[in-house]
Amino acid sequence: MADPILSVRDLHTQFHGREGIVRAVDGVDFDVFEGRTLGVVGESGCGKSVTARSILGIVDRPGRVMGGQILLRPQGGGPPVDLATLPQAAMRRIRGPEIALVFQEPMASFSQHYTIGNQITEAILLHMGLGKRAARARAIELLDMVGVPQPDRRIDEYPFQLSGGLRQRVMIAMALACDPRVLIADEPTTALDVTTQAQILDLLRDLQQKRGLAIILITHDMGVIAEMAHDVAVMYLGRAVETGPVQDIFNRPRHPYTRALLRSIPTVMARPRTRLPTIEGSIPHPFDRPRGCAYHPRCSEKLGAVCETHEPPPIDTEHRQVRCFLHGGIPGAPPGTQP
Amino acid sequence: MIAFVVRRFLLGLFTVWLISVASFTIIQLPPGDFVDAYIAQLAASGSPVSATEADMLRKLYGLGQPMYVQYGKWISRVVTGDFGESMEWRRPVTEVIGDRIWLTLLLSFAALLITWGLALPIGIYSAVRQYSFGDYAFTLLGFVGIAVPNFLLALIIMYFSFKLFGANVGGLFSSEMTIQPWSWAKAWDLAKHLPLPAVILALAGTAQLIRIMRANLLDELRKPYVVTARAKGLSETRVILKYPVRAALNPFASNIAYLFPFLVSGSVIISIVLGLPTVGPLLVKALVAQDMFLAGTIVLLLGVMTVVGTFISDLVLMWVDPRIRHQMD
Amino acid sequence: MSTRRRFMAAASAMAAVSASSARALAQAVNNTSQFSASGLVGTLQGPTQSAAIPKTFQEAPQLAALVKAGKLPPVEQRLPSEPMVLQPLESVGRYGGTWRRAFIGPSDGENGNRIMASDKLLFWDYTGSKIVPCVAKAYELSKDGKTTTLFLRKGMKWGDGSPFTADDFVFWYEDMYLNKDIVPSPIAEMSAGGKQGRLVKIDETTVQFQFDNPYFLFPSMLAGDTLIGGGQSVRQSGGNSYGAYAPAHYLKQFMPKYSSEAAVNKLAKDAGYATWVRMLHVKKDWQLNPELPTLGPWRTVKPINTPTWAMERNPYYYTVDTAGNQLPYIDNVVMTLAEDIEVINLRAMAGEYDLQERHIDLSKLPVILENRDRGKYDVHLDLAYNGADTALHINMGHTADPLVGKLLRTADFRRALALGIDRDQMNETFWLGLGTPGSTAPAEAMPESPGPEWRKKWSVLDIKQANAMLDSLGLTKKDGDGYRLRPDNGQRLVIQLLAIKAFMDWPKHAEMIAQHWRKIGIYGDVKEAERGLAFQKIAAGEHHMLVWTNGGTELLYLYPSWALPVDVSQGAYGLDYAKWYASNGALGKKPEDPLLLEALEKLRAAAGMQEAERNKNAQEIWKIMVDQQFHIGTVGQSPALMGVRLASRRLANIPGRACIAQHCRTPGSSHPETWFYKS
Amino acid sequence: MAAPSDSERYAVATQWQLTWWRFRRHKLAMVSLVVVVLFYLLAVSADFLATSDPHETDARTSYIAPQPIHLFDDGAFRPYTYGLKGVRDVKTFKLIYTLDTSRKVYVEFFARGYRYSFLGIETDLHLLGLKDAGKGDGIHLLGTDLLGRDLWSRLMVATRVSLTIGLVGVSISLFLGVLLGGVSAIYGGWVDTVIQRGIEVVRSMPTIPLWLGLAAALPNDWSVTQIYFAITIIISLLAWTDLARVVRGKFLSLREEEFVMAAELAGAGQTRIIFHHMLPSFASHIIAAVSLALPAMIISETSLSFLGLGLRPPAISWGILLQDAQNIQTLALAPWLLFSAVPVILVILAFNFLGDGLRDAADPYG
Repeated sequence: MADPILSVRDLHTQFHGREGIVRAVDGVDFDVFEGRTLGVVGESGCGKSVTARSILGIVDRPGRVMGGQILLRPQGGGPPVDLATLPQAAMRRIRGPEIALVFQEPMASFSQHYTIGNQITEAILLHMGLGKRAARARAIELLDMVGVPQPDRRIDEYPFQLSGGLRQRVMIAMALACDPRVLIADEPTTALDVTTQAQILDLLRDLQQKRGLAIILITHDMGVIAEMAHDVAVMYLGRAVETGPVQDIFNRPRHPYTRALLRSIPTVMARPRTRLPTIEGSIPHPFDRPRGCAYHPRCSEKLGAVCETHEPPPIDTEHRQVRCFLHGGIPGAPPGTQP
Repeated sequence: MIAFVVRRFLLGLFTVWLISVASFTIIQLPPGDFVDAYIAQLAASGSPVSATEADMLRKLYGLGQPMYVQYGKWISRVVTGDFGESMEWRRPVTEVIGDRIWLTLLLSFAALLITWGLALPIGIYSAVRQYSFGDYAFTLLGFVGIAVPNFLLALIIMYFSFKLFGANVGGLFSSEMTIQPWSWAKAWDLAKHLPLPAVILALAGTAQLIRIMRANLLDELRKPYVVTARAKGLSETRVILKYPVRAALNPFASNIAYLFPFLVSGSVIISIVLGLPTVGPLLVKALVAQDMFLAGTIVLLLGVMTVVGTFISDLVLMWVDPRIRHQMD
Repeated sequence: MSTRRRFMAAASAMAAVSASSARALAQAVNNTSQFSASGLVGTLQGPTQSAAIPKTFQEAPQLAALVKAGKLPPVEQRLPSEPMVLQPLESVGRYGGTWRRAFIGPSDGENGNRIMASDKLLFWDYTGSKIVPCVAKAYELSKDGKTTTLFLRKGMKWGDGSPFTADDFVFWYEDMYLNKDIVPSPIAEMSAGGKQGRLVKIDETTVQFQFDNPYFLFPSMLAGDTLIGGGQSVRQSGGNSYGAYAPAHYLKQFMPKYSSEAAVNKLAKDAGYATWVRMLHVKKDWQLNPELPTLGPWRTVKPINTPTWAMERNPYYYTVDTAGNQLPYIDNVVMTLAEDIEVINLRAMAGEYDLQERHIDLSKLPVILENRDRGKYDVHLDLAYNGADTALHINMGHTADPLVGKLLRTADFRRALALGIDRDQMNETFWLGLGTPGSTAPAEAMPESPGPEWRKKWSVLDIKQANAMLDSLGLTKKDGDGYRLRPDNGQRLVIQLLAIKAFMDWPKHAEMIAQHWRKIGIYGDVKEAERGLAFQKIAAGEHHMLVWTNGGTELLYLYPSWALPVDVSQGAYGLDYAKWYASNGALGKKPEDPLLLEALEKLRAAAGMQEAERNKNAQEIWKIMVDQQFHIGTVGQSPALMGVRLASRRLANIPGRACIAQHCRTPGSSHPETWFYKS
Repeated sequence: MAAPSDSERYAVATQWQLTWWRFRRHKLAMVSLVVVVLFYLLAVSADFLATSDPHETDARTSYIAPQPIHLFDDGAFRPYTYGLKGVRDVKTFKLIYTLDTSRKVYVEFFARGYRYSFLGIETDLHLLGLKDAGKGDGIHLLGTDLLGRDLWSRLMVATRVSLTIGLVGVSISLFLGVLLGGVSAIYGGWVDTVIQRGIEVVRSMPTIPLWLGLAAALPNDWSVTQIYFAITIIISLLAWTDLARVVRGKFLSLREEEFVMAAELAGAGQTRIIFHHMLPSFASHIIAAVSLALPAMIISETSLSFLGLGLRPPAISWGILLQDAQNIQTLALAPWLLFSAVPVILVILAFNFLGDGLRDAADPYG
């Protein structure tokens, strides 16, 4: 398979608050490929969104990317650029044209004080060096593309005048304004009702086919993953505990947490935003993350002492990676031995 | 949108009406009807009033009839611009007030502009640079601004200017100019005298607005649309000025609606301390001398001024917040 | 006989007056009060009248221009054939300049009236002790004292150029004074022995006041600041209609007699006045009506009820200097409205006024002196002759509260209150320790002074005696705070001190007095009120006592208002008593207090006495008043009222010390029209 | 990804504990709290702290500059001041005071002074006094005014008056605020609309002219106390709107809260719900609002009295003290009288910080 457009290596993002340090992202690795969708899944507060923001270098204070690499393969080939170390000015040229973001809660993600046209063209004017009129034309075109009816009229309306579904479409149009190569969709559908969800997902898939977009789809909804993703990264407490192609993950989940998640795929009729109830216990507080394997207090297949004392190292097999002593890595034991 | 304006306007009218009632009450407050007072005053100054004359005056003002009738007579004369005669000045009230009302308005408005001019940038600064030295400095300054009542500030400034220049800071014109009719020279003279009192007047309001602006902006900065904007690759300044600041403006604007009455009130007091030729000193003198038509009229005019100010700032608010503008679409 | 000789006659008739009181005043000046040490009290001086009429006359440049333009008759025709000739204090001056001055609002009319004082029929010289001609070039008092004849200046003109003649007197007397709509009740000044006199025209330039009884006092009355002698500016402004003459040719149009009641009322309606009387009150008021013809050195161009009260020279003013220059030297007087005393004093210290003696606050003197060079002004202190700048005028006619009324009518109660005041402390605090503490009696130097021993009578702090007297009045019970209780209802006895913040900060003075009275168990309740309201209260007789000056009483007969209940426009001692006196018993209420009655009778009798006898009589009255404490004196003979004079160093002919007294019309008797700007 | 502030400890804490814990984090607010408490203590013990009768006038002590107290007399702690001699300079007319260093006047603690009643007890005990003081001697920590009254002592009494006016006034507008705000929230509909418009109307009136108008109409033969209460009422008449808004807002938000619904389901009467469930739960907000309203009150009283339309002498309040300072001779000869401004500023600052602290503590996200 071709080189990834974007590969994240051992990413660390931390928040230094009055109460102490929160390791929101604590050593995440994954690759994103052209024309493919990477699904990042996990319970809320596991660091999904922070990962996304880290990639774009827009983590709010007091958060900072503390370590790791975010390697972006430039358009014309050549050695990959590490976004983690890129200066702000250069980073601004990445946001929009290279990597774009689609957000949850489209209502909140728009300013209510400007027309959607204004908010879309802004990026175009900034990055694509088009004139006002041309930019407007393109904006209308985009709106049309994402399936906004009467785009030439809608363009002068304000976000609060649109329905939720339309808003999300406009959001996507805005993200695509400068032909990004990577689109990060952070819970793009959680705020929407089921039917609209479906429409938006179709739209994304459709766009991906048309433009060979690489999509990072962040969600807590295994259903959405199943529908959309080619590859999956399962995150728990700031770590990717398991990564791999979607079928493998679904058919042969290796990490107990993944299994737990799969057991809890909500039915299509389920209300959005429902927590994943069937995993016993709740996510521990970020300050006191458990020693050893962070998941052990909730783990149904715990091996015993080792899980509580040692952190399981990444174990690679074929295209997959998992962090769990069930699959080896127990200190002292010969590699590869199955208990 | 139209509906919004209309509703505001009607509310304004209602307020004006209430204020007119308040003013009328104030006129009625002193014991005995004011013709008695009028007669007593003239008697005291050695000019007696004959019974027939007193009756004429009573009829003229509908005294002895029920209050609402008197109010009716009064208000109907007021709307025709006849506010009655000032006992002390022996002239129509309107003439006595003359320029003063405009000077009051001017002073308050100047203060309003200063308040905006200062509060906006400072508020943004201390929100964006939260907990920075500058932030703390301005916050402290703001609190002092709130804590020092403006008449006190005026007093202190008067003291220092006396110590330093030995001259009076009072007045809005230099003594030669007071006599002159309006001219560019006089306007310029006024422009030179205006800033000091205006700043004194503005300080308290500024302090409050800075706090409001800061708080609002801090909220707005946390909103997702800021992230969206950043994700577009806009420069930080652009992001902040275009989005959160714009959003923070509207509570700001709506607050101004209450700032204006506050300033008008303030102008009354500092005018008295600094001896400015606004309606302030006139009002206090009139009240002390129970020159009730004058006093009532001033209260009424100030009230109306504030209502108009409030109405205007409502329109401003509407302009900055499209949601209100499109409410009715 | 020629006018000239007649004037001599008149003067000789005056000899008695001048001689004694001039001597007296000389002493007053030499009497080195503690103020003198400061070197700010100069010698009494001012312009004098000269009998020699210059051959030629000159006028101000701008008037000369008007004459050239044919808009104004030449100066010779504007002046009377015998103008008043003033010998300026230092030198003949130069024309030009604007006199910048402050006033505090429409209630401050006196501020201008006093500058216009030379529209009085007779006046006083700069010493305030010698009657001199003014509008009238001479007068003659008949041997029997029953008639006083005034000789007017031939060819004298009103400010609008129309002739000023005996008819203007007749007009005032018949159409104004005798018109009940305008002057409802006759005035005491016009009556002798309780009978009203008459004003009669002899010829164009001669008028005669005729009385049925001797009225030797009448010339002094004409010269004094009295309802009859005050002059047009003061007596026909502020709604008054007194004085002795009025511009007939101008005022006739507003009087029913010359058209019809309906006509003038219509006129009034159209002009926005309730009645024709209201309109007349405004039209004849020089402060309000720039059109009104007047006689004084200046005339109003912007009325008093505007932020600036402005005046310009009167081209027909009847006075010249010894070189024949028509006065005044100064072109304009501009008074700017100042919101309050503080502002006035600040501006004065900043040198924004050229001459200001009114509203200057004695307690600021140290600061005023510090700023002399900065403001480029000199400071003169003019000492007054009256006994008390701050006096408690007791309302002996009080009835609203029977018990309080009874006490106020009890001599020992008044005396006790007087003994309970620490005058030295007041003097130290409010007069910078430089006033003269004591009773209300005039300066010892004054011809009417009862003598030095009366300064201290009942007027030194003596708490023991005061308490004893109050106890003996049965006010023995006291409450927890040591205040005496009313015998009738056991409540705390409260004596109200009505105080006005006018020339001095009287409310503060009252506050201090109230504090002193704590020691004699009297609760003094200070009631501050604005002037107009206070005088309404007084007119209604609600007050217990009023805190006010007794200025003017140094010449008792000319201004008894602040000594005895005689003034119907102001009932400080009981309005009913005043009505009774003024109406010669027809109206009002006869005082019960025999001594008050005696004092009033003596006052009335004075009209028929010759001067020497009159002064003796006055001394008797003072003895009664001080012994009875009708008014309680505190501190006086100070510059506190209009006596702190700030004069720009650019001004010339400014006296080192001026007479400040009601009858001197300060600064009137120093004739401001002779002041001028050096450059 | 803000750090959540509800750990186990918080989870079990009551509303009040929570508020208190959050409040303690505000250093400034804590300091302010102390300041305010101190000031009120001071107000209570005003007479005790006064060094001389605040009404006693004495010409010999007119315009004395603040006098230091020397603590140590040749080594030993024995506070004393020097006697003063005042002489009027005949040239400048200034009253010049010279220290009479030959004469030490010793300060004694718990000295006997003027009589006053403290909580009903008649006493003449004062913190500071002078041992065998001659006439005109006195402790003048802050100097004296024109009438020779001791500024420190007057300031003590003034503090009591002004602070209590603030309190009384606030309680009145609090009553109005809670009543109208509550009513408007509970009944909603047209009642709500009317009250809300009413509030807007009141807020868009220029308060000071109205105050002046009303205050000026108080008959001037009223006693000091009558005036005092009248003024308080006048001031609070226009000051209740903010409180009403706070209360209404809270009511509305609380109605949705589970525990209120629970109570309703449990069949509790409306009044019970309001007084047992709702009011307590936002009392902290009200307190915050009150402490923010107090300074406004105090400034109002001060302004009115300053203009001579509020309290009148012999009453003593901050406004009256400042009014005494509003003239040239004071500014030039006795600037220390301006010190009366300091407590005003302090108290207002303290109340503002306090209010802010409380508000943040009451709802950290509001």
